[in-house]
Amino acid sequence: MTQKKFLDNFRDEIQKGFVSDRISPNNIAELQKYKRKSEIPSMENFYEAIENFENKKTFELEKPSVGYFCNIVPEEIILACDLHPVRLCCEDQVCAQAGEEIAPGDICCVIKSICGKFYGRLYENLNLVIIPGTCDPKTKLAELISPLKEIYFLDPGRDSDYLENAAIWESRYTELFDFLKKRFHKNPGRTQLISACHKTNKRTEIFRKIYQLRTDYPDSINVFDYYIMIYASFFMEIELWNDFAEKVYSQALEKKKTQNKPRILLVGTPVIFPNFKIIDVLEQSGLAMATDIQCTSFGRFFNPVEIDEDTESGIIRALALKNIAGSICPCLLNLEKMANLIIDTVNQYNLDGVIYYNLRLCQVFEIQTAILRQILKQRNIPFISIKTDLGKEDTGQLKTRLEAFREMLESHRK
Amino acid sequence: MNKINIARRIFQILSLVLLVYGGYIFKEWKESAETEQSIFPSLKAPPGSISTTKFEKGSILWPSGATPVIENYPPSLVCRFNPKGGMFKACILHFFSENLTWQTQIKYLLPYITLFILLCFLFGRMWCGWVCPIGTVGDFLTFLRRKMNIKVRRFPQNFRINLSFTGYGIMAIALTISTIIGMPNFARYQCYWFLPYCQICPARLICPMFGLIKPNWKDFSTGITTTFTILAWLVLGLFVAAFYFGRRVWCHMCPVGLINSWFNKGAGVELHKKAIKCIKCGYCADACPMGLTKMYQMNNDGIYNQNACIMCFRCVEVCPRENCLGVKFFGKELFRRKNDTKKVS
Amino acid sequence: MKAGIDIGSVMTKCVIVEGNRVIAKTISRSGPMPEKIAENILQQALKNAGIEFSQLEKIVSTGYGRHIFSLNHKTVTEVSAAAKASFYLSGEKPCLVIDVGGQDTKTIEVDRRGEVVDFLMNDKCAAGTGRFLEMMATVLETDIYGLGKLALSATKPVVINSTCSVFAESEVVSLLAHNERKENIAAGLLNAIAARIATMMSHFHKDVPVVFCGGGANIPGLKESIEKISGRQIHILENPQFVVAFGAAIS
Amino acid sequence: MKRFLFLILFLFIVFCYGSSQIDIEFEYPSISGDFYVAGTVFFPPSAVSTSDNIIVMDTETKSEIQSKITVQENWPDGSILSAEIIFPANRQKRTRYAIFYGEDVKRKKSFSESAVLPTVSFITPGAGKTIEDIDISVGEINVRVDRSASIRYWWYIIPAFILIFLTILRTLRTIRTQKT
Repeated sequence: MTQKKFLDNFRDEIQKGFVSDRISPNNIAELQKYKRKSEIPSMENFYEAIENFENKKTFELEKPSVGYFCNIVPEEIILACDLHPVRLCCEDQVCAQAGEEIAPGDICCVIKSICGKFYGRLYENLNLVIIPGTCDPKTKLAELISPLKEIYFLDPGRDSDYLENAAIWESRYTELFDFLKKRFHKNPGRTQLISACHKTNKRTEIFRKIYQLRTDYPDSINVFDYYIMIYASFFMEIELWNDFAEKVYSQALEKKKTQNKPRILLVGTPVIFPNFKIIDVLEQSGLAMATDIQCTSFGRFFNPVEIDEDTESGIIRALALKNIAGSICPCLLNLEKMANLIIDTVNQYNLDGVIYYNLRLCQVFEIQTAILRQILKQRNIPFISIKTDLGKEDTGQLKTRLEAFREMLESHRK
Repeated sequence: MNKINIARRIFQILSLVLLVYGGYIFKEWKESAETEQSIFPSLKAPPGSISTTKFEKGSILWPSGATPVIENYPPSLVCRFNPKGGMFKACILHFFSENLTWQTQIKYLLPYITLFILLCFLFGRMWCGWVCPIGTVGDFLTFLRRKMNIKVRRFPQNFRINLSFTGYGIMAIALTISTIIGMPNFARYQCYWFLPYCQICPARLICPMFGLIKPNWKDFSTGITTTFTILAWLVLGLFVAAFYFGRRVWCHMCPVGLINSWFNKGAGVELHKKAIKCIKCGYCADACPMGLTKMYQMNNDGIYNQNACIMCFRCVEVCPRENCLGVKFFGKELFRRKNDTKKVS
Repeated sequence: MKAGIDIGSVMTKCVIVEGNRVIAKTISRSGPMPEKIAENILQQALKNAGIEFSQLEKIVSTGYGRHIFSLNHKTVTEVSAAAKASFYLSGEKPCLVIDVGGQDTKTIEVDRRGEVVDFLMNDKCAAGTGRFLEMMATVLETDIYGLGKLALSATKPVVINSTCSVFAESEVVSLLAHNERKENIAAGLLNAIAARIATMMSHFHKDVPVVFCGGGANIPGLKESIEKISGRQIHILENPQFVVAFGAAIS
Repeated sequence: MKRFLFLILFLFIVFCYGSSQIDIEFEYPSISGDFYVAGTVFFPPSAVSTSDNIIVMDTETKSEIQSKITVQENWPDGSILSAEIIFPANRQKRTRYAIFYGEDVKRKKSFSESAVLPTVSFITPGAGKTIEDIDISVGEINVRVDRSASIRYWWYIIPAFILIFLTILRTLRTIRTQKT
């Protein structure tokens, strides 16, 4: 789909209408809290990078920056065009409240935070925003923020079947590639694409190491550090991230120690930096998050780009396979495969239970809960579903539930 | 990362050298072995047979300037047009065609057939993916195309599999002609119709070049030879196009591969899938050079050997899920897809 | 002798047991200083039982305030405590426990070893809990037990769609304005809650006995409503309000 | 795996078994020095097409002995029925001789009787006791001929069919797993 013209005629009206013009979410204090818990010295790099980002220093780069949401947007194509990809997904209470003005009501809080950030003029330095049509709120989001920014709308469809759609994906991605070339006057080719894929494959390799280490020794890199690393990858330069992560891994190897907490699998909506409520509670109630199946971490990093045909179209197709066919988003992955993935992960790493984390109003996740509960119950896999939002009022209740879950798992172990 | 693929390429090149230049390497060994008794009977045309007497230098079948192939000793005769080489009995279609024309008694063919069945039983169609020199040439063409950044043409699986009917048709016609001209009343046609498939096979024009010999590329002496020469050029064009624009499209209609493929489902080498691991990412279907999608489509555990599979194990290699796909040899696991990181101990 | 203290959101309960026999139990409303209230109630229970503080071998706290209480030796969650007590009180058989408390409603499945297999709890909002009924009772100008009594004499229960306290309140007010009988409204409210509990029950095994505990079990008519909607026999444990505290004491 | 190792072993045995060999027996004369050994040997039909396909071997040193072979009779298809074989021997070098024949042997050493030497005639004890004989009526004369040479290639039918049978079984199994 080529670039749509969204709401261009009403640009002035929309820009004038909103009062909360500049918001300043301040998460530095929160960041310091997690930094104090960190035991790995190299993690400082990541905390520093996030601090800089929160102070809006990162965008002052020589390269133009392109914002994007979701795994569906191929990061490698942006990298190949010598641009700086910035993943914009955020879960910020302050921004979400500001975003209520644009997107009121029972809407996905991620969309609200994004609206808040855009209308709060936090993303002024972005040159272009690529928005995929993965889920309904994202489709509409493209229109909502179109008066403020240049938008590219990428719609690969919602069918993840390879046979039917591979050609469509390939053509969508090629269109995006051509658009970026024209828009930024760059002329990348096959070699640039390959080197971009090598960069992300390197990241995959490091992530797999960390992932494996955490499944065996969840305390080697604590859960906050883990998610901080993932959050940092949203906006950091990829080579830099790779270097830092490699250092963190080598330091974490020395820290590994066996511990007796129940090891659990966290499935569901992504955990993104300011909203660490769930993992906070998890840590406090004595559970160890060994593995996760979330789009920002597992879904984004786990599959490498397998270049078989190393022609330009072949690489673009490989990217489509990695990002769309291999996606774990419930919009694309069917429930059966999701259940298989959970059961398989639990069996492979010998985990004790599954927490199905559901950020409120993400319907596609919520709608599967009862069926998944039934399936996993038949297989004797302890399962608990947590539905919550960005607010912190229900911390006590969550804690009761997770503690009860822990007690249950401990009694199972005996 | 691509260990299997690299191993396969090395194996392909080694077998190309062995099959094409093996005659030079093992010449002395063969000559010293001549006096000894062989477990394989010699299969020569009966003395006085037209098919041997007519085909001297410069006839339609021999590449110009070539000496006759080294025969007799198994396993040899990779290709009729490969003048200096050949240590391994390879082209089963040539073998059948020739002996049908000679009307060689079946008992003398049995050792050769048994050897062929044994190899097929053990390895299935691995011949095509790992050894076949023509396939190697085709893969080289694919390599060139990739370097030139030309987009691959993807044919749907059904089209590819239906191509095999063409192969079966050619095979049936070729073997029938070979049988008919072997009959005494039709013996005078032998000099034109001898080995009809070999006369249009792309190897006719490709293989002599390995021996640095000019192939017999223009034989317009009679109507029949003209027809065959033109057909040979057309088939060569088809072959090059099939490998240059698609991947291994030719292999779907190669008659030798088709005979091999009968043993594929019962072969010792088995491709396995653990369905619970699969997240339907489509990597395996995309990487398959034969364009097969069964591995991707199936939703239950099992053995997924297919007739058209050339056992290149590319699917096993690209699968991102640990332990999802694997290769077994008579139930014993050869290898499985492993994650790139080792388990930290 | 062991003491179990259940610091809930509405009521704070204390039970002292000797072996498995209850020798004293006290209850008080929770307030702004939960620790103080808990201490008071423990002292009172000790006085009732006629024993000294030093005679207690173990103090186990549970409920929302379990971490606030500093005299305890151990904390357990309400879920485990309720499961333990119900398992003991229902004759050591597998059972399904319904616990309607002040701020949450739980259904807990207990297996034949007395361990929790699975449990469900209401989410963040107070829909379908004791608190909800309390608020509705205020609208109907009675208390929570009065609400139950009203419901028993209902002729034609109204249908109330929402269990969200805010929306239900306005619905009740508008029903009152339309001169609907209070009895029918009360029965409608109980049915709304019972339907929610029945949905939670449907996620578990269908062939185990159901026991009912927590403060909600004291509401007359709630049990019957759940029985009617779910079609299953429900047994109310004796002293339902103290079941969780008892469970804490014996765990 | 075991069964396939066994199969390969079996094939190996089959390959090694039964060469077209005729053992020769004769008595050494009491004279010293060289002498000739002569005799007539019968061959199965279609086994030997020219006299070059017959050799005499010293079975102890495994070397070919120079020999002179004269074809005496032919089969209807042109192959040799009987041939007279003469080769030199020496009393000092006592050894055992055998005749090998077939399309896959080729005679290299031939000789002509240049010296006049005593001649001893040999007998072929193994060839007389054939497993399978056929009778061919040539007028009123019955000729008894060994056919055992051609039978050895038929042995290959056993492994071939076993392999085909196993392939079919395994194919059926594969198809079954793919269906369910």
